[in-house]
Amino acid sequence: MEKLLEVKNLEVSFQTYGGTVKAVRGVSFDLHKGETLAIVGESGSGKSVTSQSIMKLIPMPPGRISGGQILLNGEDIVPKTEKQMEKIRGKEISMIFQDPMTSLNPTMRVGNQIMEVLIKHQNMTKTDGKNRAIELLRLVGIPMPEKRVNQYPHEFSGGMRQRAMIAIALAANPKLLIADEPTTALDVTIQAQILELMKDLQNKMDTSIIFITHDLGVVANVADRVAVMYAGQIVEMGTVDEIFYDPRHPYTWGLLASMPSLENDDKAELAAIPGTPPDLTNPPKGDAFAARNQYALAIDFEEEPPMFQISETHFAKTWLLHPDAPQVEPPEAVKRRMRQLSSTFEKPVLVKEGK
Amino acid sequence: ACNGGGDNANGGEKGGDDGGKSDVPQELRVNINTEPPSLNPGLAEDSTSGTVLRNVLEGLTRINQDGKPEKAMAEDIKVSEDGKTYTFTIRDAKWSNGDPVIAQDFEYAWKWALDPANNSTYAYQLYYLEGAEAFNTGKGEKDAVGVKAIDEKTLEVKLVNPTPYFEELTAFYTYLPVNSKIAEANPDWATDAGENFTTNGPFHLVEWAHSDKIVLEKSETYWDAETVKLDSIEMIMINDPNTELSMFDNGELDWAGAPTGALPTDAMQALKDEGRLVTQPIAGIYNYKFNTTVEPFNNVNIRKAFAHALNRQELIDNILQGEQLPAMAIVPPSMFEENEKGYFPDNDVEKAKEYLQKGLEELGLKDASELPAVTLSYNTSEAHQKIAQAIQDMWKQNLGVEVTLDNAEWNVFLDNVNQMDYQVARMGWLGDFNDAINFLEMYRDADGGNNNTGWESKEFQDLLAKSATETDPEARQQLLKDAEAIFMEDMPVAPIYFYTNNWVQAENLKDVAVSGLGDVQYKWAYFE
Amino acid sequence: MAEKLLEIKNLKQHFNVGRPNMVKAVDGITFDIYKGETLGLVGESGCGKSTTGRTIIRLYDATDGQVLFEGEDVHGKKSAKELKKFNRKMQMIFQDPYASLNPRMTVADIIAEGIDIHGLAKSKKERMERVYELLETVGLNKEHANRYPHEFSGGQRQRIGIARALAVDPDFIIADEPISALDVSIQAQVVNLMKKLQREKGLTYLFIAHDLSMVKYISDRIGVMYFGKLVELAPAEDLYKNPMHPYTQSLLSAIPLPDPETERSRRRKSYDTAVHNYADNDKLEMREITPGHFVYCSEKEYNELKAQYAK
Amino acid sequence: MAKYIGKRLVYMLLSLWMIVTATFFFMRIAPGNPFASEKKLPPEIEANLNAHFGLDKPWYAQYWEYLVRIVNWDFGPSFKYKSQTVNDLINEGFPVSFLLGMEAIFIAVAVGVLLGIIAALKHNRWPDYTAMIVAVLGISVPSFIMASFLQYFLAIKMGIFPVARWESFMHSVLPAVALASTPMAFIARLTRSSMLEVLANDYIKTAKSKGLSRGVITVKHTIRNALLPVVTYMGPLTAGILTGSFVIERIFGIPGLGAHFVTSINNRDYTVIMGVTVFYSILLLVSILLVDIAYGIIDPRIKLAGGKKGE
Amino acid sequence: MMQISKDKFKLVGTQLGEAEKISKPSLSFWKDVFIRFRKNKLALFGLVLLGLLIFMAIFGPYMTPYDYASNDLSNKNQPPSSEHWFGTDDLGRDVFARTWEGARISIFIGVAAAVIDLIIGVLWGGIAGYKGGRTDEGMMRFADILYGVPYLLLVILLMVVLGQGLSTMIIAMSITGWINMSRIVRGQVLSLKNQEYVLAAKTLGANTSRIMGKHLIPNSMGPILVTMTLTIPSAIFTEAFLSFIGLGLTPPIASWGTMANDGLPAMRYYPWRLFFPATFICLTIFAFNVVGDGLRDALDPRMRK
Ligand SMILES: Nc1ncnc2c1ncn2[C@@H]1O[C@H](COP(=O)(O)OP(=O)(O)OP(=O)(O)O)[C@@H](O)[C@H]1O
Ligand SMILES: Nc1ncnc2c1ncn2[C@@H]1O[C@H](COP(=O)(O)OP(=O)(O)OP(=O)(O)O)[C@@H](O)[C@H]1O
Ligand SMILES: [Mg+2]
Ligand SMILES: [Mg+2]
Repeated sequence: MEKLLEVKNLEVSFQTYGGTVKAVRGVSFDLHKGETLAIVGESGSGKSVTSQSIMKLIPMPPGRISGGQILLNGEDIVPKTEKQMEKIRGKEISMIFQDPMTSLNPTMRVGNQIMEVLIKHQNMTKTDGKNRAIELLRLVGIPMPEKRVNQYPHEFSGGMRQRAMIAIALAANPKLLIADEPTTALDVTIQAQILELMKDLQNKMDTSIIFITHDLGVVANVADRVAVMYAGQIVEMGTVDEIFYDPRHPYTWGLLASMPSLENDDKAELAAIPGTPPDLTNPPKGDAFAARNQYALAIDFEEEPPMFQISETHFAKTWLLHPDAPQVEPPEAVKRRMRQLSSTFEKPVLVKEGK
Repeated sequence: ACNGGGDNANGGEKGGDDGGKSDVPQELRVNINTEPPSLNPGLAEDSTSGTVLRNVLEGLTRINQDGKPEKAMAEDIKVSEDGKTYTFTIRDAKWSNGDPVIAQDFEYAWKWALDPANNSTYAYQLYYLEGAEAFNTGKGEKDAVGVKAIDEKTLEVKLVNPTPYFEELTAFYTYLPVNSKIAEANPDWATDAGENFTTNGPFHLVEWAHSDKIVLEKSETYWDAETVKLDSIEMIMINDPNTELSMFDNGELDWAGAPTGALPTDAMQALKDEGRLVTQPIAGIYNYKFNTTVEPFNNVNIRKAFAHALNRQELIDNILQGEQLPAMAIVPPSMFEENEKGYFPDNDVEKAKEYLQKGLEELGLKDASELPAVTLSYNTSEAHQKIAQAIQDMWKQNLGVEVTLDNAEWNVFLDNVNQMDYQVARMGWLGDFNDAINFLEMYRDADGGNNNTGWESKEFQDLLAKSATETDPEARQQLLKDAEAIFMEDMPVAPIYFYTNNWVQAENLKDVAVSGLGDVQYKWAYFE
Repeated sequence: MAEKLLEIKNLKQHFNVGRPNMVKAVDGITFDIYKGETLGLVGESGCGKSTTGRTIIRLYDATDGQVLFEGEDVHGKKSAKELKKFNRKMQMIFQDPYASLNPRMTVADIIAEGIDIHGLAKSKKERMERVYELLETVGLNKEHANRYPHEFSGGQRQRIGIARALAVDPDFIIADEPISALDVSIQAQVVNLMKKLQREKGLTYLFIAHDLSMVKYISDRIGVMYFGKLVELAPAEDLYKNPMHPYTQSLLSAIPLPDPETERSRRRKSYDTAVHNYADNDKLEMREITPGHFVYCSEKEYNELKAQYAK
Repeated sequence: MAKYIGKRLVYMLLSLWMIVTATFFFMRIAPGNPFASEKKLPPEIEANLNAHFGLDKPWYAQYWEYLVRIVNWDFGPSFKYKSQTVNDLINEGFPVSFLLGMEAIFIAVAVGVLLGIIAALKHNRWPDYTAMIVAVLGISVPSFIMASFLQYFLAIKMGIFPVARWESFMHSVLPAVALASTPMAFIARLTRSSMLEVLANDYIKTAKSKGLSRGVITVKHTIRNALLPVVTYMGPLTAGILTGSFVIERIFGIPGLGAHFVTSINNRDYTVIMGVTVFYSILLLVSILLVDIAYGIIDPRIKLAGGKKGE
Repeated sequence: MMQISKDKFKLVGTQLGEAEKISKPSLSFWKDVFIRFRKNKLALFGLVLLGLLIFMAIFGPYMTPYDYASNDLSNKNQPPSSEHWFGTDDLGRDVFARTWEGARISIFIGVAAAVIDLIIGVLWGGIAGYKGGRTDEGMMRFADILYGVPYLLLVILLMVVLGQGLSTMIIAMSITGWINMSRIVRGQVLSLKNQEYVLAAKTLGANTSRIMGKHLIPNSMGPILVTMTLTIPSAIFTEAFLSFIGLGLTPPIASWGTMANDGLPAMRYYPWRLFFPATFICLTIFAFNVVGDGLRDALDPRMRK
């Protein structure tokens, strides 16, 4: 499969009153055509910053891409100017934001907000644009689109607004769609509709999707591959099955264990990850997760773990995979879902030295 | 007319410099400060309206360039033995619409002004006529008023007393005629320029843009049109002295300053240094009235102390800067020549202290600090305020008296003064006609309308009464002088200075006549 | 069953009454809450869950109906003193940990607000001691007392909100989506804390959420709301195993599970009010199908359901 | 909408009536009278005058008379300007003040908004600082000083503009600029802060992600939303500016309405006071209403009927 | 692969003490405000400037042998010199002495008017916004009405009732001055009153005054401060205007406004009479503005990063 996007060693920081926030600290991943990559991780782990960097949408200043490359179709977009980016945004890559309530301009008709993209990137006339906007609204499943194009966002329900956002994002047939927590603000029934809609559209148009969320249920539903982020780094990456059935990083374990199971009547205490995420202004020495990690090793507090490869597609960044590390039992809830996957290497292979 | 505070003028548009001699455009641009409240002579009550009226209408007489009344609409004037009956013969003159000017026009105008129904506030200017006051105050008949058109050419006027200055009075704007035919048909004839506004004076009223400007043009129907050289006069209304002077400097006005406008005091020194300032005394006085009914000013010596402790010349040189005359009398020197010196020397601090001492003793006080608190009241105006501050300082330095200033808005001020709710208050007085009685009469009765001091003197009243019936001008003059002496002895008022008019004018502008009363006439004016 | 703490009878809350944009946010719901239990309330966004909670605690004046707390009508006329007493017994935890803490107050002042209002501390020292104690109860420490809310993470903030509610020693707490705005790993912290507090203090909860899996975990019974109406009410297990109302079924089918295989094979059911085919004269009300399991339905549906689940 | 405006109109009439009533009584309590002058009138004449202008009637009769006059839109004669009625005064003065005011408003809004936008777009860089220094200067230099400065430097020294008077467009430039300087500064500050707020909104990011250029984003997405506070400020400002400014009119010799607001009170010219007050109040109330309507047009979320922001 | 000693691979588990810690030290509120304020260079400059101006207002009049009120007519309109640092005015009074005497009055009037506007405006707007409905409607209509009644008439009546003086002046200033503040506060309160933290206080049984005082007003501080800094110049100029039309302070009291008013016509001849008061008005207002902006940011704990 063809590689559409390759992010290499991306580093992004923000200059603030309190010092430099190192929001993304060396993130690398790639994305194939037609593939969905889910990025999970808790609040503040750098998911949005990573994805917005791909469109160069982080505010500069205070933000800065301080290192790395972002190759779109083999071309690095980091050095591109704003003017050049305007041709990429909306056309090559487009984005759906988390909050449908605030991501649409409240004083502009929905139709016009869709047409803007068409007029800009497809050189459509106003009437053509409008017809296409109606078509797009129909495509994303909004009833009576002829009437709805002329309405304002506040006249739409949350789900409809998010659909309108999707219509905007799809308007120019982008090759890459970044969805930054597109369903977090919606309730489950609508969330399910939106997810189905996105998958549908992906099948039709062969778009690649980066899907950001912290809801593992959603990940299981949409993703081909999953990247787990913590404190500005990718700590584990693999196919959905690898992440859900053979997770290796203790943070991934924590995530999986903290979800109650519907099937199960077990009312035992949830396996919460204690504590709070680290302050990225001065990230802790060693493994950023160490302090909250019940499986922390002494070395975690001193040395940043290197990346280990567990299979062709599965990577994890934890000292626990080191040959010298003790064998640990994952939490009960995780153990229950573990299964042997065929592709796994015999032994984890070290791919990159920790710093 | 009264004088509230500083005023100013405005200007026209063109910055015409004079070129040749004869083809100089004869277009005058002056500032008249404000909208004239009324251009109906019967209703006019202020100098702005007067300025316009004097140049568009002509009375029986006109004050000439030497300040003397000369015959105007009247071709001939006969006075009876007892000085109480005047017979005017009207000359052949035309209104601007072609109607002849007739005696009835005067009779109509005067009776109209006196008619209580018309609410003229200046009708009292006509009270010299027999039966006028009675008619005006609703106690008499219209027909009993002593003015009568015997025929179209003859106007007979009967007066209450022999009035030596009556001829001059007939030049005053309340005595101006109106075209009776038009006025009868259109009661609102004077509210706008137009065909109803017929004039018999040197100029026509061609445009009246309210609050903006008035445009006059030379009248071809005027009997003495030959004399009139100006083609037009643009009178603009700008109420800011700085703007007025700036426009003058910019060539947008031909005249800045009095009598129609005002000059900024801060510019006076510079204008004087440049030799551009023109100064002319006028019959008017600026004084501080004492409330003689309250402590400590019920004591004559205290009043005198306050009046003597003023350095008027310093005030004039440094604050007013308009070459005003220090006033140590109440009647302007234009009427009583010897009043240039006055009844006491200016800035006589020694004498002031003596008076103060005496006064304190009479009041049973040890020193000035025991005097009741003294407040000096004046109405809002930059000039009044400066003078008050300077005088406050003088009283403090010379008498050791601490005086508080009380500045009030005009209406409130008048209210306070009229209700005798003050101690010392600023008041100005400008003569309406050239006679000393103008400046004395108001102090006749303690409760008279314009006295406000609470002062009254039997002797003073008697002298004034005698002067009213005295037909010999010399003897009458003496009676009035004696009255003034009595007044000055009691000093219910501290005179400060006699007014002057100050202005700058275009170099080539000639023969604008400013009378001793501060009235301006453009009949003879021209650009050379 | 245990004794009733709260009885809600035909509660109605309509907004903008008499205007064209009138909203029947809560339209006649009836249920009881027992002492010491957790009642979960689920339903899609905008169905009136928060309004129900807020009306119970008297933030809104009910349009109609009754709320009885320990037998006393909450909405009846009350003196200031009685109101205060009531305010101490019933408390609320809010959805948005960012919006529910005054950004200009220190944590100590936020937590002590209830103590100050009700005069529960006799001295400054006692007040602070109480604050420290509460901070410890919710897993924070003394040091945090003088800080501002923005210095805390979402989970910590939510714990501060819980401490504030606990400060007045309430019997009953309404938790309005206390975890929806938190991310997964933090959600568990808060839920664990709430369970712990319930065990220790015998609290009763009304737990509002739209995420069924968490609600099921924490609740003893669950009510499902749809458009201002309560459509199903049942013990948590029972509801999950035997969802009877088609809307509940649709809701359950939409919950994504963290398991790729089930996800790949899941079929979502959609809910269309038309399936009921109600006739005009159908009397719709809550009917008990199996013991403790109520469904909002017509007579006809009742019989059908009854037949289906009678086994 | 029509109903809303109707309701507002009723309120306006009510407000107007109260303004008229208050003004009437304040005017009559204030010391002084319209006929006061240094040379006192004979009492008979004064009585005559009072009778002529109806001032001898009892207060309720006069008050009623004023109300009737206002309803008939005939304010009667001016006490001082005997050749003009109050209606004349307003009819002649207002067009001048209106033109000048519109010019000033145009300058204030155009320059103010522009400065605000530049400052916001170049936040914390030199254009921002420059624009804000200009704004602070505009706030700290009062219009009378500004007017004199402009007059002195641009008219007298450089001769670019005429010194004063109201004749051509060139004549209107200086007074309009002087009049505009303070509101311009206010608007610049307002625009800047609301622009910054709007720029931080998510939908600006959305617009960027569409690949729109900066100019398009500013024009189509930012300004309109940033203008709301400016519009609010415009309400009272418009009424104030359109009815003229005493100081500016005096300095530039402009025959506008503004002078009457001050001189009528100094002259105790009762009919003029009443006339200009009614006129001003109507303008004020109408512009407040227009602002509210404009609000609804700019921001479709605001429902006029409720006046409440959506979400 | 780098060699790491085996004992480093010992399982140690969570170190929670670390995790819950907040790295920034805890500071008292005002100290914290001060630190944030200090970071804002422009605001700091404004504060220093304001300090200087106030210092001069207090001590300036004593730095020269001349008294602000004594005339010396023979020395009128002197340009600045070593004798008279700022020159003299048209009554020969020392402009330096008058400038600082005027500073006292103008700064006092500005600040006093701002404070009164603040109190009335916040209460009025706060109550209107919080109570809403008819109360709100009525209170706001009242403000409209006050706006409509001729201001000068109100001032004249006030002068008649209370007599001239500084306190009357300040009351005259506040008579309509608070309206603007109340509009701003009302708007803020409207948008804040449904915030969850306000609801939380309500469920705890907080009464109206507590909700206003602890929650609504502190959180409206930003716009309130900005409005306040804009009130100061308008108060200074209103004083000048009222003095100009004779409703203000009685001379020889000096204020910057009246000095500028007096100096204005002299601009072409004796520019120092305008220059000094006008410059100090500008500087003061500039200082208040930047300090106000700085304070707004500093008072907001959220700005602490
Ligand atoms: N404009 C900015 N200025 C300063 N810091 C920023 C800025 N934007 C993001 N950050 C910081 O970067 C870090 C990563 O933020 P990011 O928004 O990418 O998190 P996230 O993973 O998307 O979290 P969430 O799930 O809450 O959306 C955070 O610590 C955040 O505080
Ligand atoms: N103060 C109010 N005025 C008018 N309508 C309101 C008000 N509060 C809520 N509503 C409306 O009442 C309905 C129910 O709202 P509510 O907040 O109770 O829903 P919810 O179930 O809590 O939703 P969510 O899951 O989004 O919190 C919604 O349609 C909402 O728009
Ligand atoms: Mg994010
Ligand atoms: Mg809710």
